[in-house]
Amino acid sequence: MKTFSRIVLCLAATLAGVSAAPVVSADAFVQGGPIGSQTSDGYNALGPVVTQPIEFPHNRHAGTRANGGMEIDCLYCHTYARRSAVSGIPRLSKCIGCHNMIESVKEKPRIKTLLAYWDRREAIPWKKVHDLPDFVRFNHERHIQRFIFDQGRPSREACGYCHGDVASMTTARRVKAISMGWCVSCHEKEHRIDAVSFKTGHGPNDCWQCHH
Amino acid sequence: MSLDNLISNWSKLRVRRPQVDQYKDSPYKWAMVIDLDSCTGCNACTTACYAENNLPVVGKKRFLEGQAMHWLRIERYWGEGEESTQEFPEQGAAFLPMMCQQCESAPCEIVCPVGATHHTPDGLNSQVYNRCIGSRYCSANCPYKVRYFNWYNYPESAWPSPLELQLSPDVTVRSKGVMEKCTFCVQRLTEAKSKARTEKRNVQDGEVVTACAQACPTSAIHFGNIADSSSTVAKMWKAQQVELSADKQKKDMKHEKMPAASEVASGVGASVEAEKLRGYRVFEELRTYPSVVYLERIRSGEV
Amino acid sequence: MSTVVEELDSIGERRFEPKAKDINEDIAWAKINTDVLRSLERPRPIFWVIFLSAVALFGVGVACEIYQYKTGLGVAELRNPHVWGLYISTFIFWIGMSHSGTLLSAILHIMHADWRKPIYRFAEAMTTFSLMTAGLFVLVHLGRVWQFYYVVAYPNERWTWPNFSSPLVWDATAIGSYLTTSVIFLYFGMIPDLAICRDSATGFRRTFYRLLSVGWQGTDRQWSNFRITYLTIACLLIPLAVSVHSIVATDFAVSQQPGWHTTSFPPYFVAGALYSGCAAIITLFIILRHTFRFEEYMTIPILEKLCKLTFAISMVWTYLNLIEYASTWYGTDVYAKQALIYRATGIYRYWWWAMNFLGSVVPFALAFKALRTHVPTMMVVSLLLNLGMWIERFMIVTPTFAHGYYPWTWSDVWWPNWIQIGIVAGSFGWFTLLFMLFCKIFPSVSMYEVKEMVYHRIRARK
Amino acid sequence: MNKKTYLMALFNDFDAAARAIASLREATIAGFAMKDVTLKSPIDHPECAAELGSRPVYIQIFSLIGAVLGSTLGFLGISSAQANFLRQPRGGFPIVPLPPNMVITYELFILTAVFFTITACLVVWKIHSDKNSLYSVSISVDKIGILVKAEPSAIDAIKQIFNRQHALEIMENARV
Amino acid sequence: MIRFGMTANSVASGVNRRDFLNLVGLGGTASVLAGCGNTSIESGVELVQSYVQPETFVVPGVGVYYASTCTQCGSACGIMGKVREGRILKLEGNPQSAISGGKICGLGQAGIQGHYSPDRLKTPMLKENGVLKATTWEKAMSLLSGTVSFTAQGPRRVVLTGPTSGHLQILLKAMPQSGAATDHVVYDSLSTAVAASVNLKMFGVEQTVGLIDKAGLVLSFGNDFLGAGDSPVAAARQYARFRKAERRGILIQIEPKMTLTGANADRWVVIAPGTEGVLALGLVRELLQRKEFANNLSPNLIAAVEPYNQTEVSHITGVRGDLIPRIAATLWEHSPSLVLAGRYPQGHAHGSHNMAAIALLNVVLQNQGKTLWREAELPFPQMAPALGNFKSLRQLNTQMAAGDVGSMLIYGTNPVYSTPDFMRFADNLQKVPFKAAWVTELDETAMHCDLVLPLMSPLEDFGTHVAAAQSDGMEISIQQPLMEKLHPEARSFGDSLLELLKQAKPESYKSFPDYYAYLKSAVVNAKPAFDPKVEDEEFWENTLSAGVLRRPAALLPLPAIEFSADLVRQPLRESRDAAYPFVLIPAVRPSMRDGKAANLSWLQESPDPLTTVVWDSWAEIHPSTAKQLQVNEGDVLVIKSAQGSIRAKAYLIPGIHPGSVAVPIGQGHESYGRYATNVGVNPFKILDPIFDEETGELALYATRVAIMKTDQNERFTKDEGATNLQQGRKLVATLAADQVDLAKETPFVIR
Repeated sequence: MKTFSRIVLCLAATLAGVSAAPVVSADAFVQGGPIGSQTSDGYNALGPVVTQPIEFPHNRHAGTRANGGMEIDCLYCHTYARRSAVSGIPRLSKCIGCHNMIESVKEKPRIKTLLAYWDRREAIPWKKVHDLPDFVRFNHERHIQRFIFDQGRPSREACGYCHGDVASMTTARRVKAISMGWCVSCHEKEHRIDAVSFKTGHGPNDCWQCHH
Repeated sequence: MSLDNLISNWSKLRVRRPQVDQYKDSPYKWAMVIDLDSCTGCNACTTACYAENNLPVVGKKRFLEGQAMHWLRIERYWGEGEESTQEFPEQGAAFLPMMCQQCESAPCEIVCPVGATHHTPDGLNSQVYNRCIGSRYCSANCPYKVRYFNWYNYPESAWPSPLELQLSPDVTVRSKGVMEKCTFCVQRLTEAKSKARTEKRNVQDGEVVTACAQACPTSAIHFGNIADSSSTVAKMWKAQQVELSADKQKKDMKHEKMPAASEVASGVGASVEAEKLRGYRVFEELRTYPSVVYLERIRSGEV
Repeated sequence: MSTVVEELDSIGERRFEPKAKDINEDIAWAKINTDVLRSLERPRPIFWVIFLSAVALFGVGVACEIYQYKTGLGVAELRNPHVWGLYISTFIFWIGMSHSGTLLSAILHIMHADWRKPIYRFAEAMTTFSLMTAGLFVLVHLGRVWQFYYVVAYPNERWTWPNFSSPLVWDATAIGSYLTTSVIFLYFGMIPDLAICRDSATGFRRTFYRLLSVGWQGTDRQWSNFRITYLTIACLLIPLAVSVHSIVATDFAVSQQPGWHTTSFPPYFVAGALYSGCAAIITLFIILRHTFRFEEYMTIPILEKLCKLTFAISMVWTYLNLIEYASTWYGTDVYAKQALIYRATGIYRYWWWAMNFLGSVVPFALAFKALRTHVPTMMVVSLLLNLGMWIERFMIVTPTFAHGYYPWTWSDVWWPNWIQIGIVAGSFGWFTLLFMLFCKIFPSVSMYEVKEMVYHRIRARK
Repeated sequence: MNKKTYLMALFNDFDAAARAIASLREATIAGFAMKDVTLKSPIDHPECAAELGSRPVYIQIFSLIGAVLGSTLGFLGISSAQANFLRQPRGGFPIVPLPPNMVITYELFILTAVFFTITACLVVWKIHSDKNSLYSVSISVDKIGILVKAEPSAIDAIKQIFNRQHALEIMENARV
Repeated sequence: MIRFGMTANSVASGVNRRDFLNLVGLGGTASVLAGCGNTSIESGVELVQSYVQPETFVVPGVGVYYASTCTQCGSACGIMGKVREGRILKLEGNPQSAISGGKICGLGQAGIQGHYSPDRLKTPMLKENGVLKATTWEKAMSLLSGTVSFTAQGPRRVVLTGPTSGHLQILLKAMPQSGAATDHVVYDSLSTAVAASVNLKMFGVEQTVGLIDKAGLVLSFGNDFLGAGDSPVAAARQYARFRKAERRGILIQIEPKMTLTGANADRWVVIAPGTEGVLALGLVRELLQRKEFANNLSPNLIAAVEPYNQTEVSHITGVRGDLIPRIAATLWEHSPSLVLAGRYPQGHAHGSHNMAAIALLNVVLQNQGKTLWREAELPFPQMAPALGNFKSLRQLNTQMAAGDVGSMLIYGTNPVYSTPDFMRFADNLQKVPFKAAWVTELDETAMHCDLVLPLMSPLEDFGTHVAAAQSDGMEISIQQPLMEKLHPEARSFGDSLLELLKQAKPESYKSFPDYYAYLKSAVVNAKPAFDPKVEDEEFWENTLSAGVLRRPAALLPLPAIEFSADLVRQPLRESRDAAYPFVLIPAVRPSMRDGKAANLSWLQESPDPLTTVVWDSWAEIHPSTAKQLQVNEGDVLVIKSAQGSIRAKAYLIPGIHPGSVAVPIGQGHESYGRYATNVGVNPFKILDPIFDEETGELALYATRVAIMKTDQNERFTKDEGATNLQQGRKLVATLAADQVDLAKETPFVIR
């Protein structure tokens, strides 16, 4: 509906003889605002609860210290995101790397499950939470490069644009609309190209960027 | 999505294309040169295309019905005129690899009702499967007939398990009712561009090639970026005096002005004759401005 | 009233020589009502036989479509390069057919040709139903019909729009507008007759007609507003009708293919549309005249006038056809010329010659009074003309696919298969079905206008 | 107002009806005005209706408004939609092409004009409709009716005029 | 491009660190099939790609390239496999390989389909009551052990294989040596044994190397080096350089039926089948008349070629008389030239004589040391390829018929399909009490065996290969798995061989737990020949990473030959048999070869280059022949030889001798997976028992047939439309060579 209202606005402005008043570029340097407020159409749908093999407590690992979290950076575990189109799931040995050392929680049921997988050398069958249709190719690497490495934003914010505040959840749930218009709404915005300059650019608007 | 779009688009994008300096400021314009003298018609490229782009094998019955899905086909001609005159093909057969010509002014683009095929900033003629509704108008209007329609739901039949494990995850598997065509292996281009952007540079010449160019045993297919004047393909276009935005090549105009046979015989026209270049684009006169330059086949008449 | 009529009649006989009258002007108005309303009565068994046959035929089409929908368009033996097949040919045929109603109601209305009055109603119905049939073909031929709404321009969550440069989008708007306007025009012109139906009906039918007749009482204000509104819509409908078929022509003319890329296509298509529309009117005229015993309204003189009109249009069509051949033949576009030669000599040659014979030679039968007043002959001739016009559409679409620019894809073997034929046949069933329902629910002769016609003719004699 | 009575006379032909209306206009009857006379006829008869005096029709103004609105809004709407179509550079052709806009605007212009016309007509009918007015089914066959709305005091005079023109039948109905 | 070798501990050690080669998270593949239909965003339906402990270079969503070797034909091209999420997605050429140079042909591309074939054999099968039933490897191995005997007595125990090389060849050679078998028979239905024998006789080596790119003119007698040749990718790369040389090379092709190479010739000359030798001698005679030869001519030679004058040669071969001196003159002018001989001249009763005459032409043209060489020395001669032949199979067949063969182990060949009916090979095979076959898919031969064993696909297996013809140095191509085994029961042939050898000679082989260990130790032992400085493990890693072991080595000169008169023997003209007026040419298709690739759907759907026919067999005849027989395209013909008949649709093609009919080889399988079974016909079956007089090889192109037209007509499944001419459009334009200045056109990048 926002689209529609913009068209109406557009028409009204034209009819009234108003010159080109930029509707979007007013918030050229605002890239989403606080986490959870970035949807273009007021749609903040909470996706279904996905039952994972282990109910992974994101809040315990990545949550703020104030809430009892450890503030581990997203990219520490989801390390593939910076160099691959898919963010992937951390390999099991990464979990074990820490949890072998942490004696205090070894007897907890979730950790026991984890260690059992490791003993069997079996990959954990995690389920996809943000599963786009098969004709959509989202590239994590590009977004991470741009927002985290070029612009120096904290990963919790940058990842949160699309994934919501996962650090406050246990297992992740889909928060954003992730519809095409939602993607495009961000690509249409002018973003600063890096942390220091005032030059801006917007995301690609070519269909083949995402669909091929 | 706003009024400034409207205004800026009216002023900025209301331009006639192709124009001479269209890709002057853009980093990429992908193009090809296919040397028909090197092409042996061996079909390595077509098979590579099947492997790279998840093309379905349609089977005998559907092939018979003209429903083949080869994005790249090798055509074999026995002659140029309307009737075959020779008893035996003394100069062999003429092979032509024909795929989407990625026209700068593509007849398919204007007629698609939903904008599923459009021109990308890289000068490619895209086909967006999920937008396509299957009106097939693009195919009807394509002079080269290089667009292929999914007449059946091939994911159901073309890859009996475990053949489906071969499918490339970078290329959408097309279901029934959508049009598809050669993409210049856009998945490779996207990957190369992404890598280059991470490294804060442009894609270099030779860094990315299409699957057909990569496979071609005689290197008859050359692929590259003609926006980069130092690339091999740009040099080849230049050497052949083929210009992207011209519908008639200068050399051909020269050729038309060629001296009469008597003058050639007396040596007057020899210099003009020697300048004969091989580059041409198929159906240039239709003003589709293709991105594929073919180099004429050479045959020695000595024997 | 009768005295005046008798008096006028005697004058008329003296002043106008034996020329046959379009209609019996002395007919009692009450008889008009009874005669026409009789067609709405309980149908005869033969009605049900034909109706159920039509339903069955439609069912065949639906079955074929379901199969095609589930399996993919390949089952229709569509292929490269024959990507459109019969669907688009038949689509143009039905769109063309729809122009008859506009011609008879709107154009002749504006030109005060009052002989149109007894026959325009069913022609308008034909317009509406053939448009509804044509619309089906657009859907049938889409590869992903479940996504057809992508063609519609509406704000959506994808932030995408249709491609306004595509003639198919123009088609969508044009046909949508034409269908809406045609339905409105048909309905609006019927309101006084619906009031007549209301006045003579009982029970739920009365309620039905009462709702539809929107309080029509024949008051002077209603009549004057009605007259102006009807005229205005008629005026708007004519340019719309012209635009619709010329836009359908742009589907071809805007494309680049040899044989399609022709400047004369828009007028050629419009002429063809009027032509096939007229031919179809003659067919339905004869059928209705016979079925409902409308001999007093659908008279031979009116048929004659229709035939003359058809003949004139056929000559326009022939002319435009010849112009197209000539400009191709003498032009420099070798590809188009090859395509033309292919039409005349390739595998579709019999069809091409049949089209030219049926479209340009057969209509000369209409030029002879003895023939055009002979109803069975006219039935045969009109069916032949319709066939010719269907072949014309086939010959526009198919040979260009078979013999386009690219020799490698030239195909010499394509014929439509049973799925396509089934769906085309189903479309005829669908049209018949709708038309039969119409004839049983609505008066297929405009009662009030026949009354006006006889009234004014009598006055004219005065 | 609500004390007025409806009276309708049926005539066999338009000449009689026309004469009756002329007589009504010439007679000066208290509690009766010409604007309350309505002619009901099976066919359109402008000559007879002209006897009732000038009753202008405004439909075409609405048609014009519709046409103007349809073309301007249509054109602007399509242009803005095109301009906003993701700003895709479209090879060889401008993103806001004029000829297609003209074509589609043309269709919208007609469609909107038709909508406005018919809506206006139906609204006009609704405004002038009078639920309790007298009506006879024979009007839809071949009779001509003249409906008069008058003060009860004027009824007799009107009846006389009707009878003088050989009215076939006179119907009367008091307004509740 | 990331290129990696397999780490050492990946196979040997217990911790499976290469689990990225496993198919984990199959959700990804389920989704690729969903296509573009489903438009909704889903949660919790698919699985995420997830690993236990992958190599550090493994990143989900990023392809990793591994080097290996293509085994689709014998040319041992180096290939790279793109691996992602445990799946091998695509094969590409390995730029480090001197043979492929980073290029790959269609046949090679399709190798991946054999790996993923839906008809792969998954378990060992044992024949019970004439029906193959699933069994276990234990049972199978115990049965195989029965064939290992320690005495040389008793019936023969034969190992029958296709052409092999590398370490597998060493193991196979060891089989008779160790007593695990009595014979190792190498059979190749499309062998070049005639050429090898002639070369041996004339030059002292079996294999000569012709350098196309060094020649100014190539005169090829039916050598389809660009299509179904010995090493098509390497030849095509040479051909490209040959065409782009400073003085553009000229190709003249002389053959009875146009091959892909012929289709690319500057001048294609049609010749009566089997008369190539006559033409060669005619050319020799023309050349000898040049004054350059005036002093140093052997009178023997002059006398020997004297009868082959222009008129006579033209009469016999059907080649236009004026063409012969012109070809001879051009040959001389464009020296150095190269004369190549292919399958067509070999496949006759006098095939050896044909080949000798053609070789003589090379000698007269003094091409030795310029364009014609001997291969460089292979440092490990035991790895040299064993090229198959037909003669030894014929002997084996006689033994089988006599009941002399007690057991037979078959690998890499399908004789039941590729032997002519007159041999009754299938019947004779039934007389062998025990026969076992290692196959990936059940082919005709496997169906006749008692025990059928599931073989790993070449993309799952280790191996080494040495190409028969190498023109650029010497290289050993390394084959390594690109993917974890798709079917757990499948095993490597090397493992089975090793197991049998261990029983026969435990002390030699006991140190190798499996074929991989054997191979690795053998390769590492070869280290001194290549890179002696590095550590063993590193050498192994580097070898796997590169995919080839290369040793730059110069080609060796061929010895000068002494002319002898029997080199130029040519048979009298064959008398025409009125009952069988046509010569049958079983044409070898580049994509099908001997039929081994018929089960790959990409190749079935890849149009034949000249006819563009797919999924079918056909009979090519010349339009003039067709006119004479009143045959139209698509008419079903019965092609009848003295041995039997086949039916095929007529395809009218100008590129064939009017007295011949060509039917492609490769189709007509009775059992070979869903894509090959019941497609087309098998022309092998009706071949006449005609053999090369010198070598005893089957004469492939000597069978005479009659053609009968039937009433049936079927449409061709082909890509070609209603016309095969350009109809005046500029699609493929041709320029005369003297009008082009290629020097102006640089740059060309030819790898």
